[in-house]
Amino acid sequence: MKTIILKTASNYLLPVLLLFSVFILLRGHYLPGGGFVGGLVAAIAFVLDAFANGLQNTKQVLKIHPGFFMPVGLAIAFLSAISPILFADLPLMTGLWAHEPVPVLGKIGSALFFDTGVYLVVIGAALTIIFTISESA
Amino acid sequence: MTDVLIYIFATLGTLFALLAAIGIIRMPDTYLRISVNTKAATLGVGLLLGAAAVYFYDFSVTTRVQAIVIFILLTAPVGAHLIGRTSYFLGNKLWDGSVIDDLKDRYNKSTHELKSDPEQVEENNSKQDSKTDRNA
Amino acid sequence: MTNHVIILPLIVNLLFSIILMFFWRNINFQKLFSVIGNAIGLGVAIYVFTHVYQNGTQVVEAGNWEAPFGIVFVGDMLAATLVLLTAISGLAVSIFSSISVINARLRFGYFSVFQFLLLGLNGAFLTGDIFNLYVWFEIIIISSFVLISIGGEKNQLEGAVKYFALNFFASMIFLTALGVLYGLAGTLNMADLAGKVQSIENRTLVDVCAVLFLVGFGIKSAIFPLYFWLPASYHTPPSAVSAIFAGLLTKVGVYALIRVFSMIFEIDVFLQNLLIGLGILTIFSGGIGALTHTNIRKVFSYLIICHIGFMIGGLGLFTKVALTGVVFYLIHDIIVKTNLFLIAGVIYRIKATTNMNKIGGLYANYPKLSLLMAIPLFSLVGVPPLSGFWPKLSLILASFSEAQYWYFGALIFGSFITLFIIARLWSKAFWKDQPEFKRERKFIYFYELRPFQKLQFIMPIMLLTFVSLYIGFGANHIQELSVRIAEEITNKDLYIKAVLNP
Amino acid sequence: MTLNDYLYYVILPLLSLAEILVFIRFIKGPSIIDRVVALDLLITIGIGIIAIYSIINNQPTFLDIAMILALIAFLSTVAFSYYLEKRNKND
Amino acid sequence: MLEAVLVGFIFAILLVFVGRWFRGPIAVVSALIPIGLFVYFLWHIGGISAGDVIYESYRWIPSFGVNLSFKLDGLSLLFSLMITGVGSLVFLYTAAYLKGHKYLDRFYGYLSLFMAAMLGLVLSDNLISMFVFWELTSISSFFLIGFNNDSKASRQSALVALGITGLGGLLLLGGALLLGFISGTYEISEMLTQSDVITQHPYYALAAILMFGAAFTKSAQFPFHFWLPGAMKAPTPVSTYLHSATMVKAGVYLLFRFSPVLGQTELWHTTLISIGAITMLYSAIHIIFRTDLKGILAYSTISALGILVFLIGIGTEAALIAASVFIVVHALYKASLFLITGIIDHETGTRDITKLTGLRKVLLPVAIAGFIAALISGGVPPSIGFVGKDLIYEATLHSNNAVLLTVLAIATNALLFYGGFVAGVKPFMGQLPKKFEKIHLPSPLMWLPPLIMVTAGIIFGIAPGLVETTFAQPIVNVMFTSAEDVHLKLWHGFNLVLGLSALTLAVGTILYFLLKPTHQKETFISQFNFIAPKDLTLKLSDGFEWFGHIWTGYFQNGYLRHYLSIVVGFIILLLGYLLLFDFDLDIDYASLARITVYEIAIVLMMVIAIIFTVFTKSRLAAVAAMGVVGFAFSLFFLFYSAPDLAMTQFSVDTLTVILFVLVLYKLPTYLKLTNDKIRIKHGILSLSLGGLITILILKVLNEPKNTEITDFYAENAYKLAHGKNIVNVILVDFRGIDTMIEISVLVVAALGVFGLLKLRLKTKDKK
Amino acid sequence: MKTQFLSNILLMLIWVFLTGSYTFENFSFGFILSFLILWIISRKTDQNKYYKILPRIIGFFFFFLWEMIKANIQVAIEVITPTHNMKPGIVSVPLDAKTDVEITFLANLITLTPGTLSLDVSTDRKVLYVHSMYVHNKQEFIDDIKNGFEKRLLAILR
Amino acid sequence: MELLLAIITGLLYAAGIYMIMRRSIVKLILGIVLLGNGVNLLIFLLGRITKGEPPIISDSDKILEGIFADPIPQALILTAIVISFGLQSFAIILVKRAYKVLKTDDLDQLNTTDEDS
Ligand code: NA
Ligand code: NA
Repeated sequence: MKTIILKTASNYLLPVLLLFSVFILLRGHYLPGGGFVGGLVAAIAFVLDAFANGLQNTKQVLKIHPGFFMPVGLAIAFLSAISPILFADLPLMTGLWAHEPVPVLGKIGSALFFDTGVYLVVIGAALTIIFTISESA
Repeated sequence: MTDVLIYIFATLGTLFALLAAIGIIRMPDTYLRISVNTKAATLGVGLLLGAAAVYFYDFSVTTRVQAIVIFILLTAPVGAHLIGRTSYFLGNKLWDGSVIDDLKDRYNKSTHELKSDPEQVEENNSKQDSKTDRNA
Repeated sequence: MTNHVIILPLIVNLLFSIILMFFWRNINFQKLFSVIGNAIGLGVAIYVFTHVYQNGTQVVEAGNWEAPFGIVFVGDMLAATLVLLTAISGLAVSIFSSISVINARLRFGYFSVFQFLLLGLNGAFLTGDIFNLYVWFEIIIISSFVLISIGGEKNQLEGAVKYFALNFFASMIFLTALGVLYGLAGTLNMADLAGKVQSIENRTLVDVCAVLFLVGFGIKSAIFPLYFWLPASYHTPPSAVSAIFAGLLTKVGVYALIRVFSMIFEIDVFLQNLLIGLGILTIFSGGIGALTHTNIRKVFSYLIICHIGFMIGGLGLFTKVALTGVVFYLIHDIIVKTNLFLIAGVIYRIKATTNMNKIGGLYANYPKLSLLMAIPLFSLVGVPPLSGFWPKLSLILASFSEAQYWYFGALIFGSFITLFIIARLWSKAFWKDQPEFKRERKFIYFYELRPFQKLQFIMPIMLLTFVSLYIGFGANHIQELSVRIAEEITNKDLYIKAVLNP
Repeated sequence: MTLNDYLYYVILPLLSLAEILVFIRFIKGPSIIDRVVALDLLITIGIGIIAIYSIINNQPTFLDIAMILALIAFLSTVAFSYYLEKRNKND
Repeated sequence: MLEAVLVGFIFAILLVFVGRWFRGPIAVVSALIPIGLFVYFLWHIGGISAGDVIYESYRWIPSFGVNLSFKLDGLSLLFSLMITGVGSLVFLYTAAYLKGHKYLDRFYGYLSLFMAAMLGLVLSDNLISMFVFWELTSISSFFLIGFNNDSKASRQSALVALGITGLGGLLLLGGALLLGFISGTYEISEMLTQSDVITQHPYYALAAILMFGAAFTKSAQFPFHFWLPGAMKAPTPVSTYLHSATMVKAGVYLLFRFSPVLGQTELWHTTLISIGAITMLYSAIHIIFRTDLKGILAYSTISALGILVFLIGIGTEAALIAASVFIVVHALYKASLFLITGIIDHETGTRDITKLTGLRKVLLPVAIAGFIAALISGGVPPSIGFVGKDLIYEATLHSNNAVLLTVLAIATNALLFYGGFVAGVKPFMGQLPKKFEKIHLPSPLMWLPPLIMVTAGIIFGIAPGLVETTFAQPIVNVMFTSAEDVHLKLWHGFNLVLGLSALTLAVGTILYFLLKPTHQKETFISQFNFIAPKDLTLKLSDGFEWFGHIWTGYFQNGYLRHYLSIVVGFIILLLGYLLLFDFDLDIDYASLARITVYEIAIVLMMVIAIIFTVFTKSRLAAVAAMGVVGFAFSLFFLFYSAPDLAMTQFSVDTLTVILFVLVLYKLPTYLKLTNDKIRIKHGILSLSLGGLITILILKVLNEPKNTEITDFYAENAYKLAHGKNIVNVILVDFRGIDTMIEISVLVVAALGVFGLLKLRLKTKDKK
Repeated sequence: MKTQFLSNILLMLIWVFLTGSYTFENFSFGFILSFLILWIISRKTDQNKYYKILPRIIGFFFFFLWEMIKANIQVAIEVITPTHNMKPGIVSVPLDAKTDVEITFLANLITLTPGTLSLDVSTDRKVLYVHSMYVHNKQEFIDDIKNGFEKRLLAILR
Repeated sequence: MELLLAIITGLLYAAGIYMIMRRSIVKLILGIVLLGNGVNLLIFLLGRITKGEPPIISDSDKILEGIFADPIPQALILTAIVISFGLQSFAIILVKRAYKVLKTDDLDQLNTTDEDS
């Protein structure tokens, strides 16, 4: 859509929404949120940008094909799921927790990595779906 | 003291929300409906959120409320603008009582370019009929 | 030392699906790694099978949460066997895919999705949690949606729409059943459910729940009157895809029915009559469907339905003998049905059509290949001592011992019609002279392939045929295995004990 | 009447009434634009309802949902506009 | 014995790989296998007639109780000798008959496969392994009948034959399993000891009927006989071997074998006698109307099989002796006649009996063989045929219904006499037509085998003691625990039996001279085809196929909504039955009906939005209404303590709306509407299901709920899993696997979308 | 550079507000996170001046609040009273605002004020089309906007 | 409220099924979405609903006590929502593609694969 109002607004909304999405991701373990909603918000941010600036622009912003987020995210989730087997001889998916709480994030553990994987996969999948449709529309 | 503030915020907010609701029911054309709802609702919701901020009286809640209000202030007018211009493309007529329509014939119907003065407009637009949602 | 063995197949599948995604566009790499992945998968599956065979039911508590609080994976003999069969079919189809599926399709993640499909199957077999089973089912159906529709032209898409609509509906029914079950019992662990469902007083609601599961899984396993999606779609995708569908997709439904009706619900008179009645109608409907079609793949599709009826009826009988037959039939059917669709694929490659009225002379032109194909065809029929024969013994015996004459009649009917249909197929496609033949342009015929490519077509068929022959001639091993599985199915305390008191 | 009662028995019903009114516009249309506008307003007032609800239940967490609503409700409007404009242009 | 059975299989399998070598003249070497086996079985005659029974058993599938157990007793020895003996001659004959045929190797492969299966069948003492071999004979017969597979008629006949015998096989399977179920063993010799248990068991009748079904189909008894004339499409060696001498006798063998187990009951006698009688007479009469030599032989074979069944049905010792001798008699003359027919066909190119005359002038040794065969067939002394016929009359005369049965037997025998002479004598008599003058005698490989067989027939006739000691006595020993000694003689002196024999010869001779095979007769009888079992069966099968089309067409009619309505209807049926059958909705409505104003608003919005979605004619409005539904859902989730759900529902809904919007404008508006009738039907269906779901929910809500797991999570989410949002802790920890797979689902969906939209196949080359 | 730095700080603050945790670590984390996001989405944007604007912003805020309340009452009366006394119409308002940001801010503020709605900006950015409920006099209406919102806004943004 | 929600759930099932049985592919998709919502609501209801007590442990506590909503159905529905989203997006695209290739949105025209060929 050729409207500078939307375009300008979206330039500000994009970083804000992305920031918000990370916020939602990180707090998920303690308050409503988590990787899935976070990922959706991030995806929506890019979709908004695509509406305003055109798909090509958004793709340039992303630098890599959104589809690439999927294997990366999946790999992260997969690794955090099997790391207990590899490193601790514990069953699949067992939570591994750092002893000392980390600033900002609180107590850090494999669950967070797992959720990050979810976050990336959701971004990748949602964007792949929507971008593909827009391109072929 | 805080309770009084909450009463006031909540009541005013609700009244503005109701105002927006009545407005969207009563206003005679699409543009007026958009116009009414954008502000009354924004103000109303802002006040209601304010009530929550006062109630919880907690910094993190207050900042969150601020964030929400800023989001709404940012997105509501942009949305109104978008849907308003789209309404014009679709050919939704202005209310009969409207006094002026400077936009008339200034959109190029195929490219959606918008001219700033009437001379630039190509004449072929005039023959195109207005369109409503054909699905309706 | 924690024992992770039974989840290894899942790890291998997921690992390779991720690897294959990373090498998105490199087709040769994908072909190679898909085959390697499936070969490793087979190795792992054999390991899992022998491990369970020697050490009994294995349990892994994911997240180290004691059952019933987390998700458990349970490798009993049934699961381990099905994992093994999945790996065998998976390897065969993967080799077959690498030659028969055109590169354009492979370029869009075919192999990765294929791995996801296998992942879903293995997960469904191994999980001990009913909601988790739903999730595995979903990865199976989404993968199957993708495989059935990708690169779709006209009839493939038509088929895909119906396949989608009905399978989606099945998922919804499954979820509904899950909701009811959770609402009644408050738990999702199957072993835990076994006890808790028993103590529910309102048996009507338990029956309703059972019926919902029956419908949900029934659609997926294509029983009457829920099978319509199958003949509408199975003949439309590439043969490699139909092959894995035919071999495993409906069977996972049967597996789920077995699991649910052995662990969670007791088969009461109502359910028994229902299951047997549906089994009979399924046999009948599938049989006459096959009789009235001439497209080979379609005939095979209806035969899938027909033979599902055998298993459903046997499940309804729910005696140890009947279940032995069901399990044996399941083992046989997975291998043979996969093989049949691969064969249909080769026939298509030879003749550019699978309509048996339009082809002929296969036996004259490809005698050895024809004989190779004859083995699975007649295994399907159950010509003794080939694999399809043995399970019928148990099923028929069980029908006598339970005095289910209609089911006995249906077994005879189903076997007979299968015999007739396969004989007719043989007569038309293999014996008859080739009717006038118009060469398709731009179609690479089988004889034009390089020897190695031909081998890639034939190898998987040989592999599966070899397994079929083993099932037939080594029936004793399979029978003993089936007996052991039937034992485990009917004596659910073993399972419950393994899961809840490790 | 306590604050909670006031919010519960006066404010929430009024906001609900507002929602109903907006919904009537949604049903009436007539143009799709009116429906989109109504949907947007429904959600906006919904944010207000959430704010009041979080006070009543003393659950600040609920405001997070208000935040999500505020952020992405807008996108539906954008999408509809995009669609309507594009369709109109292509004809 | 296992080796004896296996050798044929092994040879058949070898031929698949080294078949090339066996297409030339060397093929005749194959005959060494049956000859060797024949010698092997001859070797055992001594022991067996002395009363030995050789038994071998190998565990095969012990878990089923299936063993490869073999028993060589009088009965199996007789059949084994027949199988290998006739087999040897047929193998030799084939080498000449199909000389130079490009698939000669395959033919030998099938033949050996058949021979091995047949041997296995008669030697098996385990009923299941016997069934295995039984089926293999059907399959090899299928391949042999369809050997000339470029001919449509051949393929058709093969299919019909397999259909009938296959069905019989399945009945045998049922019978076998039922007998095993009753007796607890599949070993036939063990079943023998439980004859009483079996015959008095409530399942006896079913078991017997199943066994009858198997025997009657295999041995071409009326009304299943029609596959056999069709099977004559096979090359002549096949007709000789399978369809006259051996395979068709498998049914008879089965009845023989099981008469000590199942016999001696009213059901047994009545069924076998009546079916046997009908068959023997019905097909004997048919002989008159045939002009194709093979057709004549086929019907006379059926008739002979009828006689055998009939005799077994009578079941006296005399009858069984008669049957066992008649088996040999029949094998000798019928196999010879088939081979002779093959020679005639091979040399003249026709089998039309009306065109064949005077061939003795060019095929003298064949004519001699034919003549002797006719004598044996007609029961003319001193052939063994005479002995056989005497024994038959002996048996009928001492049965319950002596007069009737004897009359039937005489009529049949007279007609068989006629048939034998028409086939064995008529082609050689009279004038030799010009076109046949150039015919030469074929290789001795072809005319020696029939000559050998008929010679044997004469030798046995002259010295019936040979028959007596080698198998008649041993068979009787098998059948009866306290058997009397058997004494076979060519000459019994002047008695009633001799008179009946003479009568038979006389009538037969008169028939031969009176009735000439003509095409008119054949045309005449074909008028009645429509009531013949064959046509009736084919009509039935056509009717079934028609019904199949109707059935399949109804259920699989291509309309998705039809499929869905059946599925939904099915669910309604089941749920309705369960939920409404005992209609007690004792639901605590009061506790379920508490409601507040704002909830009413949401509910109202939801309901109207749902209805609006369904009925609006604008797709965009429908999508927007779904947006409303989604929003109402979010609010609802929020009110009911599910903030995570509210967030997710709302985000997902927004994305879904975007997706819809992006896709919709490429799609057309709703135009086509189903008619009102269908809409109302679907409306009722959907509302019924919806109603049932509502009832179900209310009923479940009335039940108590177990909160063990929930309590565990509430207790341990923070302590053990270090999270405070329990929903999230469940998602990433307690039930993290679910989430892992759930994101995989998303990935696959995205891959699918990508592929679906980006992949465009250009060529036809797509599979 | 400057713009980006400012945006970065701004985002960091938003982060801190969002999380509600005012520790050094959280500031640093917010900074790094914002830096990353800005880096990821970096695109050539117009440079803006972010300093010396605070006082003007505050002034502007109160001005806007006043306008808003005034107009809301007007609209409220219009909505609630049974008759329609309004004279709506679409007016083209010539723009002094030039940059994207200026135009966007102006348009949004106009929209947020009750009774008026920015419909669109001409493609050449010379004119803003505004729908208003009360167009008693076109020129007066234009002047109100130009002297009120636009002037004050540009003072802040330039 | 449960009573009303049970009725709404039934209505969602009915509406979803009715829509899936229409001829237009677009309605098929709408039906799928409605049905999905109905199922989620069913699970939610059957897990028993609790007002205003989300299953979140408060800052000061270590365990969740008293009345609280059952988190399990919520987690299940969340998973189901995500999966449905995947399936629905795929379905939407499938429909689009089917329309493009088959040149019809009429499901009644999609019946050739059930003919013998
Ligand atoms: Na999640
Ligand atoms: Na864990």
